[in-house]
Amino acid sequence: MSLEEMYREVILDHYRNPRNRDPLDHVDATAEGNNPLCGDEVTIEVGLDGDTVQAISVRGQGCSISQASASMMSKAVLGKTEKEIAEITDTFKKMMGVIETDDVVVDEERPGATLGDLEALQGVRKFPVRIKCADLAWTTLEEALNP
Amino acid sequence: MSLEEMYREVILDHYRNPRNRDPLDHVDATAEGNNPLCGDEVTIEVGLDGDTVQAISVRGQGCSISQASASMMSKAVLGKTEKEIAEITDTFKKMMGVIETDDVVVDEERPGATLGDLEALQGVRKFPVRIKCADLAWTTLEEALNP
Amino acid sequence: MTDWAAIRADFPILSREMNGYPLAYLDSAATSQKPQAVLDAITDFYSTTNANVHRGAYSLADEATRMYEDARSTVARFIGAQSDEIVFTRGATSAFNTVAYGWALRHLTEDDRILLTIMEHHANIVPWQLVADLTGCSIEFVSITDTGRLDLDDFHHLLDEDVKLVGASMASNVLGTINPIAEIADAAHQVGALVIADAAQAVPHMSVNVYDTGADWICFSGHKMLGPTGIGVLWGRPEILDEMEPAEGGGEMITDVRLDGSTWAAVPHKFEAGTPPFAQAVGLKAAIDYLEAVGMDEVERREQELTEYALKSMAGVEGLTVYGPATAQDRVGAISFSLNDIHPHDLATILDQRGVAIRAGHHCARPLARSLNVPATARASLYLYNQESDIDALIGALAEAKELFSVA
Amino acid sequence: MTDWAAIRADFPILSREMNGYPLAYLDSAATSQKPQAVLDAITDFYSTTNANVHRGAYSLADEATRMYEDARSTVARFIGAQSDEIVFTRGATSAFNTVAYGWALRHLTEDDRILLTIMEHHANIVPWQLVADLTGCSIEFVSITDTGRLDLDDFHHLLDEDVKLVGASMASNVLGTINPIAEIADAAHQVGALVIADAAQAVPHMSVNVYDTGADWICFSGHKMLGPTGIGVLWGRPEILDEMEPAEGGGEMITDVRLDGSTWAAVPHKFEAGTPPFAQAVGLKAAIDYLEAVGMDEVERREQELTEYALKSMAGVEGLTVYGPATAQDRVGAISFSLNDIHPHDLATILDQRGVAIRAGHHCARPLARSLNVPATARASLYLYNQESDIDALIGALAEAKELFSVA
Ligand SMILES: Cc1ncc(COP(=O)(O)O)c(C=O)c1O
Ligand SMILES: Cc1ncc(COP(=O)(O)O)c(C=O)c1O
Repeated sequence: MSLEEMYREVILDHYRNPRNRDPLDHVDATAEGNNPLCGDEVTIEVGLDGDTVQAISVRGQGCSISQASASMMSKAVLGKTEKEIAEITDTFKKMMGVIETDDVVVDEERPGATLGDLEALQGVRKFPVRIKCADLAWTTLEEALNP
Repeated sequence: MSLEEMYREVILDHYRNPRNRDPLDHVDATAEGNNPLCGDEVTIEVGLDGDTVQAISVRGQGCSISQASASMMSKAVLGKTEKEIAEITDTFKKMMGVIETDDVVVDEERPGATLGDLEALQGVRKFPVRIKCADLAWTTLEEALNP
Repeated sequence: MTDWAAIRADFPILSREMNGYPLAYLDSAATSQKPQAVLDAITDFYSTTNANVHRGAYSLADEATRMYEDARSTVARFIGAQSDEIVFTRGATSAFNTVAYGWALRHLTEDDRILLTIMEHHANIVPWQLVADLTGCSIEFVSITDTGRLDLDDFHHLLDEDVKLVGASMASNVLGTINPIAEIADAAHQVGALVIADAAQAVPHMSVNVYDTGADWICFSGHKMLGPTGIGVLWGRPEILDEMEPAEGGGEMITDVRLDGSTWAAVPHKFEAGTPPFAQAVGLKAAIDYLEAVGMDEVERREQELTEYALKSMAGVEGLTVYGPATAQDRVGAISFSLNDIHPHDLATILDQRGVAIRAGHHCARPLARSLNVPATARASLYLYNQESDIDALIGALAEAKELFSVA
Repeated sequence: MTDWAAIRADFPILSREMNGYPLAYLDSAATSQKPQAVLDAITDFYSTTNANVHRGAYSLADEATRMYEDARSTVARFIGAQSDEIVFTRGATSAFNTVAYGWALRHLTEDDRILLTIMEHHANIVPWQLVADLTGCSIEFVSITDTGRLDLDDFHHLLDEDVKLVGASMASNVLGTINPIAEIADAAHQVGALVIADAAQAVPHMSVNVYDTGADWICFSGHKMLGPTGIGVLWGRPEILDEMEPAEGGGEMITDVRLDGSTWAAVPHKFEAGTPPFAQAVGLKAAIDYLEAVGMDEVERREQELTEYALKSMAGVEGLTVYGPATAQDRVGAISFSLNDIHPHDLATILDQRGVAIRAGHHCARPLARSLNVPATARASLYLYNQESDIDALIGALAEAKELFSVA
């Protein structure tokens, strides 16, 4: 298990320079999530155009993994339809081992290949205690979109 | 440790034919005692003439040791002054090991020699769990006389 | 075929001598003995994995948390429940009090009634008396028949819409009687009452599925089922646990604590204030693993066999009266009795001198003792590690007791 | 001279490796590790003497009862109290709740106030919030100074005749601060308030005499002082315990149970409903025997030495902030800190990879975290079995963490 695999440069960048933090003027869907064990918090606001996420705001506090995951997620889902987002979420959760899978679509070697930046979170999988941190934003987004 | 030493004939006699059970018409002092651990109960009523116990009633329910001790006690203290009773009580409690002593007055071999029938309770001393049973009536009498 | 002699050999204390005789431990209804596997599980946990649960971001704490939660899943599976319906408490008594403060105190009023059976253990009486004292609700008791069974006519007679809670033991620790809990629960639900079942003498001795009982809450203790002291279980229907308030406040049961109030964690954590008995949970899991390896059906069958043997042997003792059902059917192996006019404490002392450990007293069920009109009884109670020779030792010692008391 | 290396060797878990490194256990404020002597005492008890206490008229039960009561006397002597002032509970949290339900619920009204310090653990906050909810009384918090000490001016300012209860920790589990409990108690008594002291971080680490504290109740946990989980202690002044109502109802805490109400056993049994954690009491006694063999003064001295070493080493780490007193004087070895912008959970994970176990979070003291304006801190906490090398491992791993986080 290598710490370097978890604390990749791109993760620390998102932690220190989180994207899409500005509150939205018009909110169509929102949810708050927290991880009572470690205190991580995330608040998500979504602006919809039909079923496309045309604006998103992700704010919170917590460890680098939870905050970076939230920031990267906001980038990944912006402009996507709810169906596309469900697919990304599914792929992400499979990569993290949150959803068990023997789905051949996922590349064994690089199960996050379709996720771009988010693939950097793969290293977290080796730290079971921290998987919930990475997952928090995603579960919260699901709640916002399917209240 | 011999059971026969504890369950002497005189004890079983007092258990089955308890003395001085009739309620008194005139009660000068009274107390109730119970042993919450095993449920033994004793109620004592005393009629006084000056500081002499001229009447006593001892009622209760419980094991043979508690009830026999109460019955024998009622015989032993009837007609005695409070001072004499205090002495008998002291001797009894020393015999039972309830009061520690290296008092030479007590005959090492027969510490209860001055107690008559009550001496039969000596065998209880070897059964620590049951000493409280033997002691119950005496402690209750003390409470009745020194409320 | 289970090798019962091998099972007995798993319990270190049972090879002990007592007053010069082999120990015949016949007080398992008070507390059970522990197999080596349970002792090892506890020692191993403290020696390799001990860390406070749900608190640490380090591996040791994570391991400890997994083991604690794994114990919860084991308990859940054992009684046919889901993990998040299992609340770990200090013991059965604490489980009752959790419902008393978390539900009854906040739901009952002067107009409401609680219906209990007269054979309840104090653990399923006194908490409700405390609640009655604070809320003004009243309590009534269902009586029993001459054969030591619950008087169902009386139950149906006393049950009406004012009854908001019915408390009944699944098996009596004094009479051994197994109560028809599903029938009781059915009737109670029909008038809108909830049902709390005392499973302290049931879960250790038979296969229990909480949903089959029909009860809304079930309480039992770890120490009576081969597990350590200091842990018990409250099971509750999820929707009821959900709306209950916590009884105790403290760490780990909150989502947030603010100066002007707090918000509660999800069930079951809401009910587990402070550091839980996590090492005891690990021990309880080992106890359940042990029981499951034997098989609960097999445990029940063996205990019935022993109970039958005991009842038959006791029937042969002149002057002996058994309180409770006289046959092994629909009863567990807690057998209360008296012998002539020999007081139960005298009996216990005499038996003890022959290595036979039985209990004497009101067995924390004074209302029952009063209704039977016996202030105290002797009780022999059985578990899977007992054998016929324990019962033979009991019968032999009873004969000696009669001898001793025949003098006068 | 105490042989601290030999002491460390008494704790089996401390020879464990963690992620390829020697385990540096720095989370004793959450729970302590156990010496072999404590594990042996528990195993021996179950293997030779296990029987339910206060219940049996047979020798085994008598032995078990004596050991349980002997544990009570040991605890009493350890804190300068009498045996019948010692109530065994599930833990410190349960002890607070016993006072909340047994005293506060029945004594406080809308007009009354409870005064707590802002550095209290949730265990000394949430029970009072539950009481406030039921009684309408209000709660106020005394703030702290910039150096992490209790603001005594604020305390005296907030204290008036409406205050009926003052709750204060003897030592903070976050800041390490030792509070002047005798001075607090004195002032509280002058306005007629009673005082409950949280001794969970005090009794394990220093010699405590309950009467010297001036408090009316004191609460602590066995598992933080080398003992097993599942047991804690409530000490109270006898005249106060006497007039308190029991919190929990059940067996063993009654003198009689009648259909229309019950009467309570004498203190301390009144507060010990049901089967108590008797095996855990035996373990706690072994823990106290162990601590007394080392000597509490010696334990305190050693911990001060280690705390000083830790504070000095941490002062050398650039970017590190310590919350709480910066010197070892009037503080215990619970040291909360942060490092640059590295979140405490990241820190804990990184340290864990080097075998260093520290805690990260709000440490069950969210009001304090809010007042410090840090949602989470890292915390290293020390006990007698730690050694300088544990602190060196911490410092080394902190440097690595900075390295890792310096990339961006
Ligand atoms: C200061 C303080 N008070 C109370 C507690 C609560 O103790 P427990 O969780 O053992 O009940 C703790 C420990 O968590 C503590 O550190
Ligand atoms: C039927 C029954 N209910 C409740 C209890 C209480 O269990 P505990 O003392 O472990 O809390 C007991 C055991 O004493 C029991 O036999």
